[in-house]
Amino acid sequence: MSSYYGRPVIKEPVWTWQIPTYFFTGGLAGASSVLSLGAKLAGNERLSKSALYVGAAADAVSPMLLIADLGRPERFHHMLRVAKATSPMNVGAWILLVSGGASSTAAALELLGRLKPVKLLAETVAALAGPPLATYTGVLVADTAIPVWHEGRHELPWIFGASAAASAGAAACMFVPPAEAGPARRLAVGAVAAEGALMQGMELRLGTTGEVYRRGAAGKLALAAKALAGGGAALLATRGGKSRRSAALGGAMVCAGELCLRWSVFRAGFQSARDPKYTIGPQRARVERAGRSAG
Amino acid sequence: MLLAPVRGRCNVPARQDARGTHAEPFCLERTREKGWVTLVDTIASWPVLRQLREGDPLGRGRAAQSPRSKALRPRIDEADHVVQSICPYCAVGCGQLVYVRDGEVMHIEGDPASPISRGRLCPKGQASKSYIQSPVRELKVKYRRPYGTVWEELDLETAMDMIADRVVETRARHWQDETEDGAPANRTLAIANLGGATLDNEENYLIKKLCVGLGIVQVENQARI
Amino acid sequence: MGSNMAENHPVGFQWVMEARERGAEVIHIDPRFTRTSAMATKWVGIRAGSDIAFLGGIVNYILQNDLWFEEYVRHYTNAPVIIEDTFADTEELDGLFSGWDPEECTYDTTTWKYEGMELHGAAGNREEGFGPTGHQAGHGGAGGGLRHGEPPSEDPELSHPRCVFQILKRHYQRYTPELVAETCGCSVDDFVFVCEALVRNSGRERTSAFCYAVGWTQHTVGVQYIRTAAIIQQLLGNIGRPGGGILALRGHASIQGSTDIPTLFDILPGYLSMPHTKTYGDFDRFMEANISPTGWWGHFKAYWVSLMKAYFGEHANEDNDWLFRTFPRIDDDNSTYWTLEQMLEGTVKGYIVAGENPAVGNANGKAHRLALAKLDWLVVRDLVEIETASFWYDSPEIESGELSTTSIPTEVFFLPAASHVEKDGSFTNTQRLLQWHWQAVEPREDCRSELWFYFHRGRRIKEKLAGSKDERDALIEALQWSYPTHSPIQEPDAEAVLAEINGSVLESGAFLSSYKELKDDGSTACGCWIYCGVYADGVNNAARKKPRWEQNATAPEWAWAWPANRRIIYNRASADPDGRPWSERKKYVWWNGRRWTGDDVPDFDETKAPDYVPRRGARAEEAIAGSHPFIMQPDGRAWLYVPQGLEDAPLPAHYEPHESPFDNILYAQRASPRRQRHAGAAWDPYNPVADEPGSDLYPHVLTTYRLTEHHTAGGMTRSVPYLNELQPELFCEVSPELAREARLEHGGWATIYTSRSAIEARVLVTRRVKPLVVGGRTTHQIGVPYHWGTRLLSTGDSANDLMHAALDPNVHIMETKAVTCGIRPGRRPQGKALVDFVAEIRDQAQSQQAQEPRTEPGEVRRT
Amino acid sequence: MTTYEQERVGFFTDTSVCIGCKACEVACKEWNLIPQDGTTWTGESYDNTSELNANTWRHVAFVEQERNGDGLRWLMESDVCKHCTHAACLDVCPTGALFRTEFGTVVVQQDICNGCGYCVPACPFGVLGKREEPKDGRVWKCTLCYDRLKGGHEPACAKACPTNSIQFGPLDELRVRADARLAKLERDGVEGARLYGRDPDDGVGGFGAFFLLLDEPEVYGLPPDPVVSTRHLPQMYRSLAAAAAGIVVGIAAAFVGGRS
Repeated sequence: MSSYYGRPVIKEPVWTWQIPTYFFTGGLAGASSVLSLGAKLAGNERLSKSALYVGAAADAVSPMLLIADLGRPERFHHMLRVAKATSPMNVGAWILLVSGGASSTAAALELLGRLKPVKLLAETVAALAGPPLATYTGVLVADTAIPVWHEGRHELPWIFGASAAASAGAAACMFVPPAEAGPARRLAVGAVAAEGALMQGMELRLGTTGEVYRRGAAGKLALAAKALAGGGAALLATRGGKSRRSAALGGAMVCAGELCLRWSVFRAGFQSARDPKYTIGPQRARVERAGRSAG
Repeated sequence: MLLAPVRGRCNVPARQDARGTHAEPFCLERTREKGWVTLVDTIASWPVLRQLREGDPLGRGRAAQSPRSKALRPRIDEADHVVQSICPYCAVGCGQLVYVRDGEVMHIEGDPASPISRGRLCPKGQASKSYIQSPVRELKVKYRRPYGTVWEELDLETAMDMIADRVVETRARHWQDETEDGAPANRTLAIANLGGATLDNEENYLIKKLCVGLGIVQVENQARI
Repeated sequence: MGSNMAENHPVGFQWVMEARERGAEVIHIDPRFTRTSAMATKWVGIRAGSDIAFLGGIVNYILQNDLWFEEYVRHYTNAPVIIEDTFADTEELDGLFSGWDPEECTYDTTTWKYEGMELHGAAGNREEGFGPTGHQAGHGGAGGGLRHGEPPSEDPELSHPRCVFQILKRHYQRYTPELVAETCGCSVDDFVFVCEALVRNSGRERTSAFCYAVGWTQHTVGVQYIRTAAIIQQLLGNIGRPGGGILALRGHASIQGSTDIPTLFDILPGYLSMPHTKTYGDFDRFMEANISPTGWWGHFKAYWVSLMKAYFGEHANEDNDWLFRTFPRIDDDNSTYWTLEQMLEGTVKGYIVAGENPAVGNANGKAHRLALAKLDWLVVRDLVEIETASFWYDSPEIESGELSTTSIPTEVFFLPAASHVEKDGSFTNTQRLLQWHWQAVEPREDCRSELWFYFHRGRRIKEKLAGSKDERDALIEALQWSYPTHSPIQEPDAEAVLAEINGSVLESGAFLSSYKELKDDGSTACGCWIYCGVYADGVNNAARKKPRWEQNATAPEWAWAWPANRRIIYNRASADPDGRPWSERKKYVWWNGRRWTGDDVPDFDETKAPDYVPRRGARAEEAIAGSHPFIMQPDGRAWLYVPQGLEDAPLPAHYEPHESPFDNILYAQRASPRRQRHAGAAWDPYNPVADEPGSDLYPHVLTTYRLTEHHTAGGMTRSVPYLNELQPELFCEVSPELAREARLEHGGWATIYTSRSAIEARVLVTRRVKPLVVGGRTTHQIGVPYHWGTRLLSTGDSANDLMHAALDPNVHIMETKAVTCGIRPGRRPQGKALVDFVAEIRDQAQSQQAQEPRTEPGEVRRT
Repeated sequence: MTTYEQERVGFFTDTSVCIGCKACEVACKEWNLIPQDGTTWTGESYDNTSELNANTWRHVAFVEQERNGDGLRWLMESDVCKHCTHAACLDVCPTGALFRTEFGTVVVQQDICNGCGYCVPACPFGVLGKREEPKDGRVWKCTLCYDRLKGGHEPACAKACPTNSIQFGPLDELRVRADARLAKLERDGVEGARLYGRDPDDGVGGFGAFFLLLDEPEVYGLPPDPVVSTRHLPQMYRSLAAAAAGIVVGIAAAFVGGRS
């Protein structure tokens, strides 16, 4: 395959550490809001409260991370200058605004113990905004020219969603006594399992494009993600219901694993962009399949 | 001698935000006046609302245009005057337009009127403005005394006087009325002058004329390389 | 050939591209495959320094196959002229022409003259331009020496064995396609392709042009390169016609102007000869020597006297021979490299350098820098501090310890110069077009134009010498030196200088409109006769900027071309002897029955009919027949054969470069016998050549060149950030084969060395450079751009440090386009180790060479 | 078909007449006052610019080829932002800094861009870059000289180009011209000539700045079949919705699962 002195055809992202971290916190926030409302509906106030706080905290950190990554942080509010359906980031900004606003309101009212109906409304809004908040980042990365991201567009929202759910469940396990953390544990364990299957499936489907998940930093992070999340989930499943300490450790491991997963996806994008073969190869194959000439 | 000035048509300062050093930190379009009316205007100019109003629902076109973009004009329209010049590099002799504002060259580009170049320029000619405004361009006389180790400052007038003295003295000391064979020479072989191919005809004329007058025969330029 | 037009004249190249798109064949013949080659319809790679063999082969091809433009050759060239029987050709003398003096290393060119022609000027008097050595001062000079416009013996049938046509045929008969291929390293097929394309595209209906640049001039036989092309173009009828010619693509904005209004030692404005020390001070004899009885140079005196009036005004008059007695005299050679030698010897005390960077731009840069350190004082004028100004503290010689700052006596003045937008003035471009550039802004701080510097310096000197009784000061006192000034810095008015160049009638002050109005009685003044008319009626014609879309393709109202705003010179040749266009397609200037007319200003007496025959005793242009277009020549013909005016040959012969790895396949005489050398000079050592022992230490051919992104010695581009990012570093181009052989790594470093010095460069391995098989032996060529030096925004070694200063004898230009060198992987030694490294190889080579010294037939070996 | 307030304009870059002089690069930098972009010698033929990015909006690629029996070929191509009909950078820009001008071109508004960097990996040609210089941090790319267009001047690069390799004009006109040019080259037997980005039906809806190439696009560092990523956005949003629903279902299941 020819290329121009082996130089990349597309650009690597310019995003730094804040972005994969935000993928994690955003997911955590989104899924926690849902978990919180679910617990409330199920009558598990303890879990609901903890998840609410976790979600609100994650919601609060998220914009800070995003703003810190901006080339012009003082212009963060330009994100709301337009309402742009074609931009997952713009859509996400609006979602984050809604989710963050709702969850922080809910958390504040919870803390103050006032205005119950408003709190409930806020919790409901946060829970509605939660699922898209947890999954839109998958679309955000998929909606680029980075082959491993774009080609993974079917799975990425699912993977990010599962990862979010896993981290929300795991985080709750860390703060809620085992007795009341059952749903969170099940969520974490189930989500880790789902996410593992999804990742495997995506890698397989992507073929050559997917090989970046086995190479370099992305590969190492993927491995770490599997080990930590898998180990954590196993710990939660086996001892999480009995030991507070194991639940905390297992929860922390799953959270760390999910963070690694986001980092792995993030790094995979860079690797995929850097080597022109990932860009040119599939396109060339497409051209040849279609029997047309390039251009 | 200058051409009729090309006057700008808008109020965007020519050198504003060219390198992005002082971009306006605003999103909603801000105006100087205060008050409710302005606030309403400000909100009305919010692109999200303009998206609906201006038939650009996806916000990818005119609704997203900022006031600065709307008012944008080429900075050469702000030039005080434009001067027709000729590229200083090779001998093709491409036409240049030199745009001047406040006594400084603001831009140089090709002169479309030239039958030689038809407005086109090569990378060197195109970089003429960077050439005359080079960060390493010297603006002051520098003087190194015999056996000196550093450049020293020197007043231009003093330098000119010293150089004139050197010529007069060297010429007097090393004047040759005749060659060894007794042929008339009327010259000094102790002074030489180099350069001319990058200079104007008028300058070359004065150089040769002065050298003839002074009996300096070693007058040479790049044609010899 | 000899030009890389797409890279070095990109905007001019638009016209070539346009022609290509209209179906023109564009052939590039060059040692390297360049951006020009990439655009050409055909590229032929040849060995650097072998162009005359290639061109001579074309001449032979045309003659052997009877493909010449018969009517053009018969009437417009000196093909029928019979040459004196004293003439002997290189075919007879194995590479020498008749008249060779091995002691003096010069030719007695009287052996080359037309039969029956008296040498003009008293024989043996060694008059300037007329001496037996053929030294020519003025371009196109006052050569010839015919008593009337027709040579004494001609053979219209072109069959006389001593007629130019037959001599030409014999001279080139061995330049066969096979020999060309063997000498140049190209294929026979490629060579024949070029010949066929040229011939196919010449004749009545079509014309072909040659473009050249310093790839042709920077050789010890540079003038002869161009001469060979001139022979081809004459044989094919491609001179004086649209789309034809031999086009010099010059490298500096006004290098043409600085030759027309010369800052050159041997000529005065308008190519008038400088008086020579050997002229013994007699004005009449000087005039006699320079006034050609026939042809346009018959007006020499009018031009001279008018120039003296422009220079000295009322001080110059008939009674004092227009101050001729006190006018400075030159020697055979007072050119740049001679000055360099004088500097090294300590004769030159003061040096003024304006807008040139010899420390980087001249061959053997090291010698130049060492020479600068011997001066008493140096003035450098430039926009930036160039290497010529900084030699005393940051030259490679300071680093190597050859120079030490505290022991350099030179007093250095660096004066910042004004740029083209900070002053008014005119540049003369490569097609003789004077184009005015207006001042746009005032120069800042101490920056000043050269006009300012030379005017005010002259003014101060005149003040200091005012009232001097010394004879030597008479001329400077007589010098007319008052020009109006403007602006607070007292900038002289450039238009006033242009007006003086244009000239005027002294009594009335009326501006002259044509050089035809110049008088030899002192009633007119003119600073440069060929520029006369640029300021006609007080209008600055150089500043005409009528847009191209408001006039025809010749664009006569854009600026002003010398002479007489004529765009194609010798354009009478665009019509047949009877004055009819050669073809409708190539119609340009023609005789309409009453006068010459057409798309351009006719380069002919407008009313001279095609059938005009000069009466006996007619002088100047009146002695030129109506069917002879080349009016500057004494016989009105283009010269296939040059009987006088050149130092080194009446006909171009292939000689090897001064330094080359090969013997001359054609002659026993290897290189031009007449080349100027500095034999035995320690500052200019030479590599052993051909099969000399020691030559294997310098086995490769080295050629230098320029890149689009930079300009010459870099003074005007290494200061520009945007350009330096495009070409940030010195590199050398080598073939993959040489890279393998010499273990050079792409992207790594190489050290290239000659007897003079060594430089380091990044290695660019490219298939664009090809090994060539010459004389059955594979040779490698290395290309190095020469833009870098120790200073400014991008730095690097100077390729010119590798070069020697052997020169062309006619024009004293050095041979930087073909020398020999060695190459090694890795960076060069630094500091003193560099000097030792170069010396070690040189000493080894020289000691080997000394065991079996080689002498060429034309050379008496001196040690 | 999208309509523009004015006639859509663009570039037709005909590489068959490009002499690789880089006047376009310098003209662009001079006009747009772009910072210097490093002085690295690459050894990649005469290309020391290497790529388009925040500080290089025109990039001349140099490709040296030796083909059997056909001698040497030195391809030169002045690359630039394609001003796609369906521009991913514009689509994904969250602030509206990138917008479609009245000339149909795609421009980053420097008073709006907050340097989120989303457009950088979105571009299938790797055109955009973030300027890392202190106090900037915004994304920059070719504006097709938006300011000059507004004053009726042609873009700086097209104006400078000595051989008219870069042609500026109304896109429809350029397409006609390009078709004629291709036909001529094909008649002349020029091997490998093709138009790149001329086709309005390609993955980005055709380029506003398209090319005539003499070899496969990837030889010049261009993608052979670029597709605007937002073409699949509806599909992605569907996945998003499904995954979001999946979270709700999953969490519900976690509660329900505990009760059984």
